[in-house]
Amino acid sequence: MISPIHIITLTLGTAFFIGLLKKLNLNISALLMLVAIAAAGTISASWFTAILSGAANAEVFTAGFNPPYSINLLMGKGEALITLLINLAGFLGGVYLLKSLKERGIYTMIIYLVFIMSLNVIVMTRDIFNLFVFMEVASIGIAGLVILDKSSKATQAGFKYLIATGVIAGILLIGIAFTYYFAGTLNIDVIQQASIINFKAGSIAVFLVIISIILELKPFPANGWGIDVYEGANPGIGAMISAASASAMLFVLYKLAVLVPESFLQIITAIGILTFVGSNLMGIKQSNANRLLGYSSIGQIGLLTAIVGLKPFLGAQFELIAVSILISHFFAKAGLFWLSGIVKKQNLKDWAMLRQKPYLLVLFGIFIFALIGFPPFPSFLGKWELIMKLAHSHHFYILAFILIGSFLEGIYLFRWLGFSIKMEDANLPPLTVHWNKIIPVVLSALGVLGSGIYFGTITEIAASLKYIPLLFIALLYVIDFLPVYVKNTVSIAGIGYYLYTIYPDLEGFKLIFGLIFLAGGMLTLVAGYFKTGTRKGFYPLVMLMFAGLVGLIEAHTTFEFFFAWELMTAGSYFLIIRGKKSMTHALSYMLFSLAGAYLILAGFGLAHIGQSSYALDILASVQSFAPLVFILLAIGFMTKTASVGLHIWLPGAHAEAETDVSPMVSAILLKAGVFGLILLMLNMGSQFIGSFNIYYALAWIGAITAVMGNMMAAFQEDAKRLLAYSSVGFLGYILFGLSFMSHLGWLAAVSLSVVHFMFKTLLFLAIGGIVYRVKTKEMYKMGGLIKKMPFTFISVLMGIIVIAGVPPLTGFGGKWILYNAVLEKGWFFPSALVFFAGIVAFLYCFRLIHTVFLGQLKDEHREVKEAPFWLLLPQYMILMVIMLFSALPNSLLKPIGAMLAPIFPEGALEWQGQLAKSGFGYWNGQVIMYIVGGIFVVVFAWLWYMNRNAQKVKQFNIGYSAERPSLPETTHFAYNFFAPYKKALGFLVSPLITNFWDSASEGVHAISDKVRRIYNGNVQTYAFHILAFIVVVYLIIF
Amino acid sequence: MDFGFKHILYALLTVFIVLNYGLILQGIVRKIGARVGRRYGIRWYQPYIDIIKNYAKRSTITHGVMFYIAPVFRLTGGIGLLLFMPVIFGSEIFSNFSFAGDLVLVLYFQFFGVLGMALGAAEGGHPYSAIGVSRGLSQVTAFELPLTLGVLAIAMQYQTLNITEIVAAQQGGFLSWTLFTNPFATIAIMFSFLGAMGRSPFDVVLAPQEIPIGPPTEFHSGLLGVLQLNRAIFPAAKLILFMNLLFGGATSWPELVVKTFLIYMWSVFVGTVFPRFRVDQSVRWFLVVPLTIAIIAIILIRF
Amino acid sequence: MKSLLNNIKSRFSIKDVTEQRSNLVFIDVARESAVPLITYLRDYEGMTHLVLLTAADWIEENEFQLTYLLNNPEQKFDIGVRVRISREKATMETAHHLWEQVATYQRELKEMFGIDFPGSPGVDKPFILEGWDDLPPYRRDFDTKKYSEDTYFPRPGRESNDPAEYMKKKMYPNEK
Amino acid sequence: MKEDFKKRTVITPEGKPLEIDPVKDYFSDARPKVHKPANPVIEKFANWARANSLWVLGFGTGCGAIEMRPLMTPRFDAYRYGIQWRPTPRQASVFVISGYLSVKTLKRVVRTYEQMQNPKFVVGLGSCTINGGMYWDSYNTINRLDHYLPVDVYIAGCMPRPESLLHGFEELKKIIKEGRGEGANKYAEEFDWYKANQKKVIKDWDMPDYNW
Amino acid sequence: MEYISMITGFLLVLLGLWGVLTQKNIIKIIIGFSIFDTGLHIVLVSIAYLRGGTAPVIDKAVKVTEAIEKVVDPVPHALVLTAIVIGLGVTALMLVYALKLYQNKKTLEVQSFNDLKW
Repeated sequence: MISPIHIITLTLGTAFFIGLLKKLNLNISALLMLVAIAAAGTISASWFTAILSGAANAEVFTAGFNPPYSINLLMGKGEALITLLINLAGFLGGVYLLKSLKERGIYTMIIYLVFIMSLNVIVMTRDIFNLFVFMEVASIGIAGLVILDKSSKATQAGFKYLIATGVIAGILLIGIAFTYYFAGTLNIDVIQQASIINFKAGSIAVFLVIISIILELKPFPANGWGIDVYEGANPGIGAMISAASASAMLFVLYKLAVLVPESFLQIITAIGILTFVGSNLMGIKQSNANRLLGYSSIGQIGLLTAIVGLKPFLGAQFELIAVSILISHFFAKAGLFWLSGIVKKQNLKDWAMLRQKPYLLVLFGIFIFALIGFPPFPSFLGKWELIMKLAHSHHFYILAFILIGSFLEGIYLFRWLGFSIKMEDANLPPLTVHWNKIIPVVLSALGVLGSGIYFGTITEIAASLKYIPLLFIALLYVIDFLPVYVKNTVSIAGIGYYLYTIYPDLEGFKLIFGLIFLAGGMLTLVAGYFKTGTRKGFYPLVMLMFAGLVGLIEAHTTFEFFFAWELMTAGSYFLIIRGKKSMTHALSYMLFSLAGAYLILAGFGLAHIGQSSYALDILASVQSFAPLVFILLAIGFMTKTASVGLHIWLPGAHAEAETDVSPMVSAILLKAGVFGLILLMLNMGSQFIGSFNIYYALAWIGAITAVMGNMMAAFQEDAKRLLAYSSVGFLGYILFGLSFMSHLGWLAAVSLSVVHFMFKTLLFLAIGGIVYRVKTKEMYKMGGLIKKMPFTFISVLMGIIVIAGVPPLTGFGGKWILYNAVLEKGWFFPSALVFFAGIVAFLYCFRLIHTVFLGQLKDEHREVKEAPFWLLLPQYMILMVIMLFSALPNSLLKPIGAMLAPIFPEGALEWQGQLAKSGFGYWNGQVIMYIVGGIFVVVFAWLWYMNRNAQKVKQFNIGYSAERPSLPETTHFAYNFFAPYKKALGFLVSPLITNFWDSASEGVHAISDKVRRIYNGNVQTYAFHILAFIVVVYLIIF
Repeated sequence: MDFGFKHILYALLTVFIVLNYGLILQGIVRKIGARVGRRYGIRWYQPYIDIIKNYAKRSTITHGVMFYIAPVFRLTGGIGLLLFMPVIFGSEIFSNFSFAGDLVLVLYFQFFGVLGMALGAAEGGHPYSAIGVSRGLSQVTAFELPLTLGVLAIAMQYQTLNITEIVAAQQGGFLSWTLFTNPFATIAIMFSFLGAMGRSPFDVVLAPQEIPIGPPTEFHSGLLGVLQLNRAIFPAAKLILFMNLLFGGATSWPELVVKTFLIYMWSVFVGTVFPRFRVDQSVRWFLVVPLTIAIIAIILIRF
Repeated sequence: MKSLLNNIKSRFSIKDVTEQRSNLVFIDVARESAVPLITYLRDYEGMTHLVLLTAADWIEENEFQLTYLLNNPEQKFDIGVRVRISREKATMETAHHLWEQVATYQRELKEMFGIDFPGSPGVDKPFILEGWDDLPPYRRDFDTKKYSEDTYFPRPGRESNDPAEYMKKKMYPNEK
Repeated sequence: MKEDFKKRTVITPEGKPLEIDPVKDYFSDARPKVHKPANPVIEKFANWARANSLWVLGFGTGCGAIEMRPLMTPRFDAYRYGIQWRPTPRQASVFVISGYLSVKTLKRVVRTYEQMQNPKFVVGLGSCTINGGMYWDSYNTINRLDHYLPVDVYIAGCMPRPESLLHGFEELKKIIKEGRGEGANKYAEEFDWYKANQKKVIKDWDMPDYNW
Repeated sequence: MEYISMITGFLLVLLGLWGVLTQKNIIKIIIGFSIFDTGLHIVLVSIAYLRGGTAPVIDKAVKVTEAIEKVVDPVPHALVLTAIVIGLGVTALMLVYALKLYQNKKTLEVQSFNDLKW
């Protein structure tokens, strides 16, 4: 084993050596530099693996004396890891900067080497003065590297950096001096034993040391200089500061944290949280990529600072949490800075350039998702554990602030991602990529992925996760170049096989929802055959979403559930953003999902208090705050069911999605929320706040959602938007039914879920087929298409009869059960709203079919063809099932009823053949079908006989007040179809909720804008911030 | 319930009686309207002649399949509504197919014909049809809310959704009618009834002068004849429904005739006196006055 | 009224003034000054309302006479501006920029008299005679009786009487 | 021809140009059919019904329309004879040409008449429909309605009083009951003659020959 | 007496900070920083001060056993040397920056260099 000292000797020696080479050969020098850093990294790596496998820590005594008489270095697990990271960053950064280093000459390489070396020393040293020295060396190194970039901005930033670190170093020096004065030593371990914090002067000395380290970590608000340097410096340098330098300083803080009392740790936590929330808040308003990355970096470091402060509460999981979040930040931030250097454009909107090289986009997405903490990245695990531990130790405020901060970070990161995927890129210059710039990015992406999977395997709770679906997704990525029909077949086969394997394990709700998710998924995928070409990137995302959905079904623990939930969110986000004009909708979908996920996370955290297991049924025995847990989880799930107030993401997202994606995200994805609610309600049962039944509130929410969704649907001009709002409304019914907590209520809710899946798939595919043919979604621009698309018409007709709940089709069953449930339960007023919503549904049903299929065919649609076969096929498969369920209602309702019987033994329906009896009424779907069919056929036959010779006429042959129409457009009554209704009741759908969220968003942006004004760009202000920060913290502590 | 051939005969009998009753009722009501206007008015059997005339038309045109089967939907809706109800209480013959479903079925089956008709009318391609449908549906949503609440109140009162049982509970003197046992629900439902009958002041749907009779504007000949049959059966079926719910049902045909005639007179009188509402006015009116009364009814039942 | 006429006279060359009534004056002007005159009347003399624009066929003089009848709604009097144009070259400046409805009158005149108003919107669209292909019917050289007889299948046996003669004969058969 | 009925080119959703000929594409150009009366017994019954259910199209073609309004009033009350007004040609059976008929209106009248369903009846009201009346020498009003539409009853007068109208309707009833109300079939049989007459006066014929 | 140097040092530190925070000219700011640095060094040295102490050389005058009471602490002296060197380096780099800044904008007013903000 090579001594850790050689990390220093190698790098320093090389630095001197290439200095000797002078300008002989830049290539050789550069090679030597990289080799030296690589060698240093190898040493760290070898120590890391050795210590992990049980070797002892290594100590190096530099002058042959034991400490405190000489400087000593320690190579422990942490040191090994951090130096490994630093050297890795150094190496990759070196590769990345290769060209500019060579341009700037040999001295730059020397500075670079010394910088890397100093960071290594900072990590390893146990001597605080030595620490000071190398911190200064690192500062000088950074300033030296920054100034080599000749731009004015870089110079300014470097100057600010120099002044600020100079002042901080001064403070540190005072602290070190007095620490030495009181403790008589400079060795950390000995100082710790000297316990100088027991008297005030000593603790002030330690305070000065620690606060300086914290200041080096750029705490909010004394961090303007840091942000400026991120913005001004070459992104390659920015990457080094953000990844390597910050990791080192963080480790220093961790190292020195042993010196301080617990009260001071709390302050550290507070500072960290403040930084996390504050800088993420300010990031929202940023439009400059590097500066944004700066805010994000500082935020992440703030979170890690807080984690260091929270160490006593995190127990054994501390390492996992800290390291996983650090590693995610390290790779992601370095990768993003490097990407920024490749893009060379500072405006976030210009990142649409990335689309020119799709793999860059993939890398970008990986980094963003790693930063936010999506699975399978390490930070996901870290965040989960962190929240669980925080909840366990009753740090609720911190928990809340961390989630808020993460959410704020999500806002700007996902907006940025959206820009890069969807922003107009017409006027952007072509993107050129050099091999040396791309390799580090690719490696860091692999690093973050690999470390995520590694963490997954070493962690106990994550061990049960199934990675087979993820492997399947990876396979799909590999075969992404193949044509659609191959991949489609593979996907369907994959889902089918998976369903086959898990089918025996499914029962009850899991069976029903499993079938909706998987069988439904296969069905909607069938429609995918109509696409031609390769449809790049589509199938892995679809499978990601389905993997998430099936994960929900299979989850046994809260962790597995959350993991699956996040997978599903990620997959569906990308599916949604693939649509046209979907940038803002995808963002709002993501933000609502993120907020929902965080609420779920918090809910699981609270539920976990006082329980050792993570199994899902701990929800049944929540020890404390049960109503709060319930509310958090319910709201979290309701973001997916798009209940009123949380629905604004849905219409746009569903309407703009691709033809066969709409049914997936509308008919299938929303059911994930329903499934979550069912799990929640099953486990937690009735919940009361005081004597108020939360379920009553849910019933009202469901009812209002239903009315509002349906009414909004009636006023839409866009067919897919109409369907999307109709989903909102229908999910309202389902929530309403669930809130009853009775047999009939749940029977209605579950059967409506199934029915909603069927007709919504049907309608979205049908409308999608039309949109595919006529290339518009505005209904008033269509009309008269029944003659051109009769098959589509039939499926839409059946679909709307089901929605409207008109007998004899199966939609009526749900209505009937709901009536009986209401009578049993007695919640009349919300029920009245629900029934009102049911009638309002007629409005949009009719509008949908009239304005699209009936009325006047437009000039340009005279030669439109029927929708593609592959879109019709799944529709007709569903139609057959609908007819079956309509004629034999007990084939659907009886199994559900049997499944509900153990849960709600009271009030079940009584079946006699196809006759259902409740306590109030009875209903025989089969007989109704026969009778209605019989009468219909008789009347029809008679009319047919009477008028068998009817003359077929064309569309303008109408009695038109002795005139005749000339244009289909002016004859088709379709635009603003329910104008009088809008006049009467339009105020009900005034966009209050949208306005609320808009103004909330504007408010956050305004605050963000206000807060960031403290960074006025003047170095003296920054210096003042630093001093004021010290004073304020001092006053708080002492 | 065994379903035999005789049920079909019984059903035909019911339809026949109600059809004739509906036609005569129509004639008489128009006659009354004329007498109010000091005219002699049509002959009471004029509706028969009109129907025969329409069937006797020799030519027909069609705008497409939906246009053609819309009247079928409409008539099926009317006949179905009638047959899903017990017409005469206690009579096996005239209970028809009420074993197939309860009050909820009847309430929702009303829309079967409405929706089918709307579709067919829309396929005619006439803008006035679509305007009429837009108005009609808007109005339906409005009066359906007090109606639903009133029906819920009644179902709660009698603890059943079975129409036969509801009627049974009202037997034994007129004081046990819902009219007296649950006056608020009755008032709310009777207001909704005005909307359901589509007479003035809620007849803007068919406004003959501005949108030539609205949805059916393109229908003619036999197609119109079918619609006219339905115009006889459907109001009669609705009258029977409201009679069953609110006025103790009927144990014999004469009783049915008297009761339904009087119920119909309610909408006739209101219609003769009040001018037409615009759609937004009627929507607001339904959601203010009858709805308030229906809410009172529910509160009284609940507490 | 007097001062108004004086004002006009001082500004425009006027052929003749006919005072029909105390509140109705006709002014004959040359073709060139007709539109400027009505513009002046509208903008400076409060004749804001165009009552009508009509034409008469003076076939003997081979001229059309156009009359712009203007009204002053404040002081309640009318002025008719009369202008003669040649029958052969029957064109006149359009006045639709003054009142939009003039275009309709001009459309009618185009159809009925064949007087063209270049630049008037829709002046060539059929006004009431859809697809007319004969002489403009209001021209006096158009023989409407002959046209009707040729076109509209006159019912044979129709007798035409002078009403006065007929009634006299019928009521007082004995008188001469 | 109105601008809207000229041929126009639109772009289909696929981006191909598509030529639309509105008159051809949007209007059926089938010829009318002759519907022979059915079995005499049934026809007698049907004629009785037709005679007693005269649905008059509410379309005031000329000044005579003003004389029809009193028929709805209590004084004359035509309803008692089974005469009712109907707002759409699809459902009406009697077309009253009330007075003079200008060429422009004739075009609309022809179209409306053709939109009515067989059997249908035409009543010419006032002298103008008979021989042109006081407009006999007008360049723009037709003189004999029966050259353009098959007329069942003429009611002379300028204007005829409502009583004469009622009398005219009674005559029409008689004609229908006797089975002579076959104007629609006559129109179909002599379609070419009628069309030639119509086209002679309607100069810009921009519609199909039969307006379904 | 032993505190005089320390107080002087702190005064210099404050003076230096005042300079850094208030001066508008970059050169003056750098001078302020130098004063600040110097103050720090004086403080550092003053820590080692021992009344009546002697140089930390163990010879005849100071026996090993009495060294603790007699000699001043040598470590801060060593530290201050390092600190001075580093301070020099930092100051030199600052001056380089000042030069570059001047080349960029032909001014040394610190307010003109706030292109990066918010």
